[in-house]
Formats: sequence, structure tokens, C-alpha cells
Amino acid sequence: MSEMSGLTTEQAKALFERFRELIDSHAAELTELDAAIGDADHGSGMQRGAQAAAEAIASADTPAAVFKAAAMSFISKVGGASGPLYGTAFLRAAGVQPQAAEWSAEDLRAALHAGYDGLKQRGGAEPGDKTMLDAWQPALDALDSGGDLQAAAQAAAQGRNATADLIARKGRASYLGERARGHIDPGAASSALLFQALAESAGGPA
Amino acid sequence: MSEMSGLTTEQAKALFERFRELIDSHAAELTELDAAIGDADHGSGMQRGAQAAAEAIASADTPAAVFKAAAMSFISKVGGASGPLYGTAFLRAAGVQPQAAEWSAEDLRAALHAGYDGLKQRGGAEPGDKTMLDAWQPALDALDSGGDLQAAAQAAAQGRNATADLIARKGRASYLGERARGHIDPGAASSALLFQALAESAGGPA
Amino acid sequence: MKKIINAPQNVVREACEGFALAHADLVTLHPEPLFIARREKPAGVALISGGGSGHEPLHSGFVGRGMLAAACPGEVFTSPVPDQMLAAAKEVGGEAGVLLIIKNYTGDVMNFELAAELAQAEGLRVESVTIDDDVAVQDSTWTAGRRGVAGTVLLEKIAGAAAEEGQSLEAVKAIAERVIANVRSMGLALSGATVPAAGKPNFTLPDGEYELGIGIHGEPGRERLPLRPADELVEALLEPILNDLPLAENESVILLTNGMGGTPQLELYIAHRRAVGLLEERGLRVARHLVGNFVTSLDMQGLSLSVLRADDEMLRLWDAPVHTAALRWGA
Amino acid sequence: MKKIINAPQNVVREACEGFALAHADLVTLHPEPLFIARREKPAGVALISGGGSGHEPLHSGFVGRGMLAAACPGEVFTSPVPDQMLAAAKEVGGEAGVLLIIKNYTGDVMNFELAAELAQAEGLRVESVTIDDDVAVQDSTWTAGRRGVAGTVLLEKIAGAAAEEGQSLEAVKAIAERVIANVRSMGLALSGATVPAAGKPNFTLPDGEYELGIGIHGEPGRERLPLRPADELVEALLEPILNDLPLAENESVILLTNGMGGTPQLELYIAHRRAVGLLEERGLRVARHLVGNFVTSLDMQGLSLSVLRADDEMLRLWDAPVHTAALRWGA
Ligand SMILES: Nc1ncnc2c1ncn2[C@@H]1O[C@H](COP(=O)(O)OP(=O)(O)O)[C@@H](O)[C@H]1O
Ligand SMILES: Nc1ncnc2c1ncn2[C@@H]1O[C@H](COP(=O)(O)OP(=O)(O)O)[C@@H](O)[C@H]1O
Ligand SMILES: [Mg+2]
Ligand SMILES: [Mg+2]
Ligand SMILES: [Mg+2]
Ligand SMILES: [Mg+2]
Repeated sequence: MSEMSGLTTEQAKALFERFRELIDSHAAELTELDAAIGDADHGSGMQRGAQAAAEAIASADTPAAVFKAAAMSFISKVGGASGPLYGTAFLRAAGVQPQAAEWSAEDLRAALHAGYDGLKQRGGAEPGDKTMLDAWQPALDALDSGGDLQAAAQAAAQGRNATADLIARKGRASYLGERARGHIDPGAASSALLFQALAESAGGPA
Repeated sequence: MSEMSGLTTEQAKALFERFRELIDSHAAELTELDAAIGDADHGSGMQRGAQAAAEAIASADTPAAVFKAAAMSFISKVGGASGPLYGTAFLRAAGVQPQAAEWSAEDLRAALHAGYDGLKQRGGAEPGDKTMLDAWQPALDALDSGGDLQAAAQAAAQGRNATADLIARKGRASYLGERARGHIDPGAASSALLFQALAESAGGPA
Repeated sequence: MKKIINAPQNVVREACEGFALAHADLVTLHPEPLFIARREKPAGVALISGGGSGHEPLHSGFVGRGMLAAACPGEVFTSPVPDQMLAAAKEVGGEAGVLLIIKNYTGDVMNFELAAELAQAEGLRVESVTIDDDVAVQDSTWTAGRRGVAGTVLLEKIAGAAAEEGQSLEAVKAIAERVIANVRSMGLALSGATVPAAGKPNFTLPDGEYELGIGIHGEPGRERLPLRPADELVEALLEPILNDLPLAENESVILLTNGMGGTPQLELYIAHRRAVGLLEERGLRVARHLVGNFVTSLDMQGLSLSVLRADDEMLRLWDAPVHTAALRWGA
Repeated sequence: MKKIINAPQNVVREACEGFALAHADLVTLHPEPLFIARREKPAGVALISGGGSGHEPLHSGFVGRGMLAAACPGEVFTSPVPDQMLAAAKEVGGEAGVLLIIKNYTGDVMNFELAAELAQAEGLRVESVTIDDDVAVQDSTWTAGRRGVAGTVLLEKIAGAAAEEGQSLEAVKAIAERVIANVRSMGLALSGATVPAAGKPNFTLPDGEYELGIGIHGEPGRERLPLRPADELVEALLEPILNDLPLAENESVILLTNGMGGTPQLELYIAHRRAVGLLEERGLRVARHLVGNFVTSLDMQGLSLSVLRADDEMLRLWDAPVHTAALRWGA
């Protein structure tokens, strides 16, 4: 297992540029997932957010500034549940090392944890509730047990897939009860893309 | 060619009872014809009228009284174009021999002509305009040239079929222009049923 | 077909009962022959309209102060019978007389004419006007003539205000005829309407096509065309209207963007936006706006635009108080 | 999908522009961040609501005297962003404070909460209430809780009247909470809604089936059932409402029969007729009626019933003048 990398400002920007590409190419899929157990707007919402974030980060000069600009973009452009959730996660992540010109692997892990805690606090959900937490939590577990960003992305993808077995207890899908089973949670799917973007942007040796 | 018969009060009543049966069993068909080039209400409208007429004639004691009761039923229950048209035709027919206890063949022919003139006057249409006139006119021609009620019914049916070749110049189908071609006129179809009912009720030797 | 109804033959009666319950402060239901009358008999000219049902809120929704004195609902898409208008005229008509407002359809015209004859025979003062605002149809002796469509709501409002302020039968009829002479409409549909008794849509359009020039009963229009962006659809509707109604620069118009029943309000306002823009580009003044479902065709998806060249008198009457179920202001 | 739109991503903005053109006497459009405000800033408490678009006339249609001070439209079926509510609060809020009216959806609650935090940080007095009137959903800690649906229009009217007459922020909030505690709704659908950006209906129902307990975004309901006559459908809607809202004999209620957008008005009144009948059979007094498309779901076919147990104060505030695009009386 290779070592987890840190994050330079350039890598942070690459992360959000790559996130935007991935969201764009998966927008229809995200909307379809949301159509099945939600309201069919997750793809277009994430597109607005990822696009705005990719633009807003241009002049940022620290990883924290990148995350903060991305946070404001998600809060200001997305709406719905995912806007404030991603926005809060990115804002909290930015707060861990607000000044550093570059994040160490430890900084990055701490930032992701802070983001995850923000998600939990803002949404009041727990892992197993069939939400984006179910992609974040296995990804963080992978990092905590020494995995690299690649391993985190794989864990997030597995977590995303596993949401199909769950019934939802938060968000719009919770109205479905048993009927939500068999469907992947759209927010978990977009979160898996976030961890993929992170692995692809910063996954190399730091 | 057999002689045309006249009409007793009983036969006049049988005519409207039979008309009601025929309309009931063809209601869906009439509505479908009207759906194609009109507004899909000819079947239900004629049902209301024929049903009310069959009830209203119960106490009538002359052919004219039968026709007048039928006329008022169509005017009061049908609405649309066909209500006033059939109503006017029956009312005018009733006016030709208002007192006679029985109509001779000549009376009946005159009554049908008066009805036809009423139709033309009320609706302002001419034969060839793809309306019920195109069933009435060949039926009257058949009678005028010595045919019996059976022949009139056949001519009305042929006239009905021939409306498929016409474009409409009156009524709702006139908005269609060329697109009305290929469709039988619903009012011509219900009029053919009227002449069929007449032939079946009074078609025997007078 | 899926509908929230009981038996198809009871649709109109039951809907009228529901309407009368909901608007008991405004109207009274007369069940047989069926008509809906203003709760308080008008002092002046009594406007009576009616037509096939399925176009709600037309006409029942416009019964009340400053608009109709009575509405006579026929079966769905079937003109009412003369008995209804006759009974309504006797109920709401007074010394000032009755004006019948007829939409130009063969059936409506014949039934209202019969009613007028019967009412006159009983000594009532009855006049009538016939509205034929639909430019989709060629007005020629070779057709039944132009159809009466959404312009009817503008007519009923303006003539209703004239009646309410006590104008004479002749004057109310004259202003009604002025409205008719100056209003033009054109509609389009993305889908047909389903008549309860028929059980299926009166026409079907392939995906990606719309019908230009549709009537409010699903009568076909001018042609079927590939669906275009809303702005272009609006141009396709306004073009024939403006060709038919020559308007000088700076003239004032009332613009009605009317939904056919199944069109989301978002879409109506998107169309309205472009219609206002286009009229203003032509140098016209959109003096009054009306947007919504006023003259519908059951669940049809589509809309129509109506343009009324409005003189000061018409604008004044438009602004006059109205209190009905579907249109209300100043009262 | 067939829609009268230009680009899907411009639907909300263009519709708001059309709305502002049509109702320039009532509202002002603020384009960025997007909100619609009363033309004249209210003197008292400013009510601000908002939510995903596609439910029109909610909320923009209720901006005006005696109701909302501003409405913040999100993308179609997507809650608005905090910037919108913040900008609206700064624009229409004054000394008397701001009351945010939130429909209970995860996204709406989070975005409004963020907005409230930001506004308070800027020194504004902001309170909020959350409406969750949909009895179709079990209210438990295991779900996101009950949804806010058509009862919202009753809430906005009554709280708006309290604000208009100058009641304090505390008092307006208290009456709003009293309405929320006493209103229950339940809906059904015959067909799904098509979100422009998605391009196809959010669910499809086989012929002959309906979905009981549907949400206004096409969220699924309690169960799919064979379609029944209207009278039985009404019973299926009222039963869970009355089980959840214990009403004593002779109590007064306001009854709202609300169309989901694609349902002909005839059907709404047929349902309303039975709903009134059923409530009266239970010994209740239907003191006020509202029938029409008020809280819609784009082109969805279906309807909802809302019952508000109304005390004298609520009835008085209901009757108070209101002047908005979609609800108007006494003004
Ligand atoms: N309370 C919550 N906590 C965490 N995540 C949530 C919560 N509610 C919803 N989500 C996530 O948000 C996703 C839906 O996002 P989106 O479609 O943008 O929101 P909306 O439901 O408002 O349309 C869900 O798939 C889920 O992953
Ligand atoms: N002006 C007219 N003269 C004679 N018959 C007419 C005229 N207009 C319509 N019709 C007849 O009426 C029929 C339609 O009847 P119906 O469906 O009851 O009326 P509507 O068109 O009002 O729905 C047409 O098929 C045609 O035969
Ligand atoms: Mg969603
Ligand atoms: Mg017809
Ligand atoms: Mg008809
Ligand atoms: Mg959403």
C-alpha cells in the first residue's frame, strides 16, 4: 500500500477541475439516480456547483482558499440538499489549515475529516442512512487505516454501491421506505466522484 | 320496386324506439367518427336525444304529435349542432299534417321534405358540404323517384359512405380542409340510422 | 384515460354543484335546466353566455359582479341547449334586456338563436353578439367561419363592466361588437384533450411535433410542425394575429397569454415574456396583461395568445371592478 | 418531453421575467441573486418564502399586499440558495423583522437556515417557521419528517394578513405556528411531472392506477392503487387527514382542493363537492373554500385536499384583503 499524498494549491485546483469534468460526464447518470428515489435534480445541481467552483478557484493561492471558494460556489449555486452539504464540507475542510501554502498528508486527512463532520452536523444523518456519508465514511476509514487516496476512492465507490442495499432515513428518499432499496443514492454517487477526482489530482507521490 | 308506405301513430312511435336502439348500438362508432373530424360528442349527444324522444312520445296520439315530442326532446337534450338540426327537422315534419291520425305515403314524403328543408334552413348548408344533408338528400331522391322506404334507407347509407370523399364546408369538420377527406361524416351516419329505423318500422306494406 | 370523476354523464352536473358550493357567496346553481346565475340579479343589462363544458373557468368562473349574469354549461365540448339560455334569461333578465354572448360554432349559434327566438316570443328584450377571434381559421363562406376562443374572456370582462355601470342594451352590444372587431387569437397544442365520454385523447401528436392553430375542442389547426423553442412558438402565434389585426405604432393592446389546461404556469410566463417583447419591438404598448388558464381545453397542453386593440374606453372598462370566481379586482 | 420553453437552464429566470412583466403593478424582479419582491416595501413584518420552482403560483404568485413580501424561486424542484433569501431579507426586511416560511424538505431547511444565520450575522431580525402538513408521510425521527405541501398557501395568507395589520414578529410567528399545527394535507396523482432538465416524467403509473399520498415533487406516496370513482378518491384523501387532525363537531374548517397542475378544473370541483359533503356529514362546518391550482407540480395530474381547523382569528385573517397575482380579494 503506497503512502497517502498531501495537497498543493495546484493539486487542489486540479481536484476541482477534475471534479467538474467528472460531474459533467456523469450528470445524466446522477439525475437518473435522483429520479428513481428523489426529484431528478442532482445532476443539474452538481453541474452548477462544480462549474462555478472550477471558475471561482482561479485566483486562490492556498489549498484552503481553493476549498473556501469551492464552498461558496456550492452554497451559492446549487440549492437543494447537496448545495449546503458540499458547501459546509468544503468550508470546514478549508478551516483546518487556513494559511498553509501546501497541505501535508496529515493536513489533508484532517481537512477531509473536518468536512465529514460538517456534513454530519449540517444534515443530521448517520452512516447507514443512505446518504453521501456512506461514500465519505469508508473513504475516511481507508485513509485512517493507512490507505492512499486511490484506496479512499475505491472505498468511496464501494460505499456508493453499497447504498443500494439500504433504506433511506434522511433526505427525500426517506419518504420511500422499503421502495428505496435497490437504488444507489445519488449523493453517494457524486461523493464517490469527488474522491475519484481527488485521487486523480493528488494521488501521485506527494 | 315496392310502393312506399305511409305512417301510423304506432309506426311513428316504433320509428323512434328503433332509432333509439340503433343509436345506442352505434354510439361508440358515432363518437369515433366525430373524434376523427369533430369533437367526439356525437354519439353521446344522439344517445341523450334518442333516449329522451323514445320516452317523450309515449302519450302522443298522432304521427305529428310523435314527431313534435321527438323534436322537443332533441332540442332540449342534445345541444351541439345536431340537437337543433334534428329538432328542427322533426318539428317541420310534424307541421305538414298536424292533425291527421295517420299519414299517407304522400304525407310522409312531404313531411320528410319539410324536415329536409328545415335542416337546410337552420344550418345553411347545401348537399355536398359533408353534413347530414348528404344522407337525407339521396334518401329523398329515392322516394321522389318512386322508391320505398327500404330504398331510401339504402340511398341514405350510400350517401353516408360517399361523405368520405368530401371536404366539409359546414360544421366543425370544415376547419379541417383537405384533412377531412377519407372520413365519414358523423351526422350523415346518424341520419342513415334514422332512415334505417324508418324503413324497419314502416317499411312493410302500408 | 384516467380522470378524477364519477360517471362520465355526471361530470358537468357534479362539477357545477362543487362550483356552487365553493362560491356560494357569488352564484346560485339552477339545476334543471342547468345554469349558474349571479346571486344578486343585476340591475342593468344581463349578460348571458355559455358553451360546452371543459373550458373552465369559462364561463361559470366569470359569473358575478361586473361580468356575466349567468352561464349555461353544456355537456363536455357540446353547446348547451336552448332551454338553458331561455331559463337563464327569464331568471336574470329584466327591463334593461339581455345580451347573449355566443362563441362562433355551428352548434352554439343554433342553440343560442333558438333560445333568443323563444325568449323574444315570451316578451324578453334579447340581443346577441358572436365572437370569432381565432385567426387560425380562414373566415370564408366555405367554412363555418372563425371560431370563438380565448378572446371571449376579454369580451365578457369589458361588456360586463359596461352592463354593470348601467349602459343600455344598445350601448353594451356596441362595445361588445367593438371588442369582437378588435380582438384576435391563435393557439397551439403539444397534446390533445381527453373527453370523459370518449375516453381517449381527441388527437395524438408525435413526440417532437406541435399543432399550430389549434381550436379549444381539439379541432385541428393549420399544420403540424416540429417543436421549436418557446420564443419561436410565440412568433408563430403572433405573426398571423398581427397580420390580421393591423396595429399602428404606439397603439395600446391588452395581451392575454392563455393556458389550455395542462400547461405549467412557468411555461405560460416564458411565452408571455416573449410576446410582450415582440409586441414592444413592433412599437406597441402592452397596456394590460392577463396570464393564466382562462379558456381551457380540459387537460390539453398548449397555449393561445390573444391581442385586443384597446381604446381608452375599453381600458377603463377593463379596469372596472369585477368579482367572479376566476377574475377579481377592485371589488 | 414536450415543453414550451427555451433552454432548460433558463426556464426559471425567463418565467420570472414574464411574471414581473405581467404583474409590474405588484412586484419587482431582482435578477441576481434572484427574488421577487413586493413593489412597495411592507411597513410591518416581512414574510419571505421560497422553494423549488415548478409549484407555481407558489410562491411568486403570493407576493403582494397582505401576503408575502418576497419569494425566492429555486431551480425547478430545487430549493433556492441562501444568497437569495439573504438578499431578499435585506431588501424587504425592516425594523419589524423578517419571518421565513419554509416547507419541510431537507434542502429547503438547510438553505433557509444558512440564510437566517447569515442575515442574523448582518444584524437583521429573522425568525422562521417550517410547515409540514403532508399526512402521507410518517412523522418520525427515521425520516426527513413530513413534507410541506398545499397547506402552505393557507399559511402564507393568514400569516400575511397578520403581518399586514402590523402584528409583531412574535405574534405573526405565533399565528403561523398555529396554522401549521392545525392544517393537514394529502394528495394523489394519476401521472408524474416532467422536470425540464430531466426530460421525462419522474414516475409513470400504469393505466388504471393512481398513487395515494404523493408529494409535490413526485415523491412516491403511500401506495399504488386501482383508480376509483372521484367520490372514493376523496374519501381516501380525507380519511388520513381526519385521523390525524381530530376535529370536534361544529368546528369550522377552511377546505382547499388543490390541483397539481394538469388536472382539469371540472375534476377539481367534482372532488370538492364530495369533500364538502363528507366534512359536513362529519358535522363540520366548511367555513371557507378554495379551489384551484395553487401548489402545483408542473404538469402532474392529480390533486390534494387540505383541511385547516380555523378559529375566529384565522377566519378573520383569511378574510382580510389580499392583493397578489394568484389570490386577490378585498383589495
Ligand atoms: N440529511 C442529509 N445528510 C446527508 N446527506 C443528505 C441528507 N439529505 C440528503 N442528502 C444527500 O443529498 C442527496 C440529494 O441531493 P439533491 O438532489 O441535490 O437534493 P434534493 O433532495 O434537495 O433534491 C441525497 O442523495 C443524499 O446523498
Ligand atoms: N350547418 C350544418 N348543416 C347541416 N348539418 C350540420 C351542420 N353543421 C354540422 N352539421 C352536422 O352535425 C354533425 C355534428 O353533430 P354534433 O357532433 O352533435 O355537433 P357539434 O359539431 O356541435 O359537436 C356533423 O357531422 C354534420 O353532419
Ligand atoms: Mg434531488
Ligand atoms: Mg360533435
Ligand atoms: Mg360538440
Ligand atoms: Mg431538489
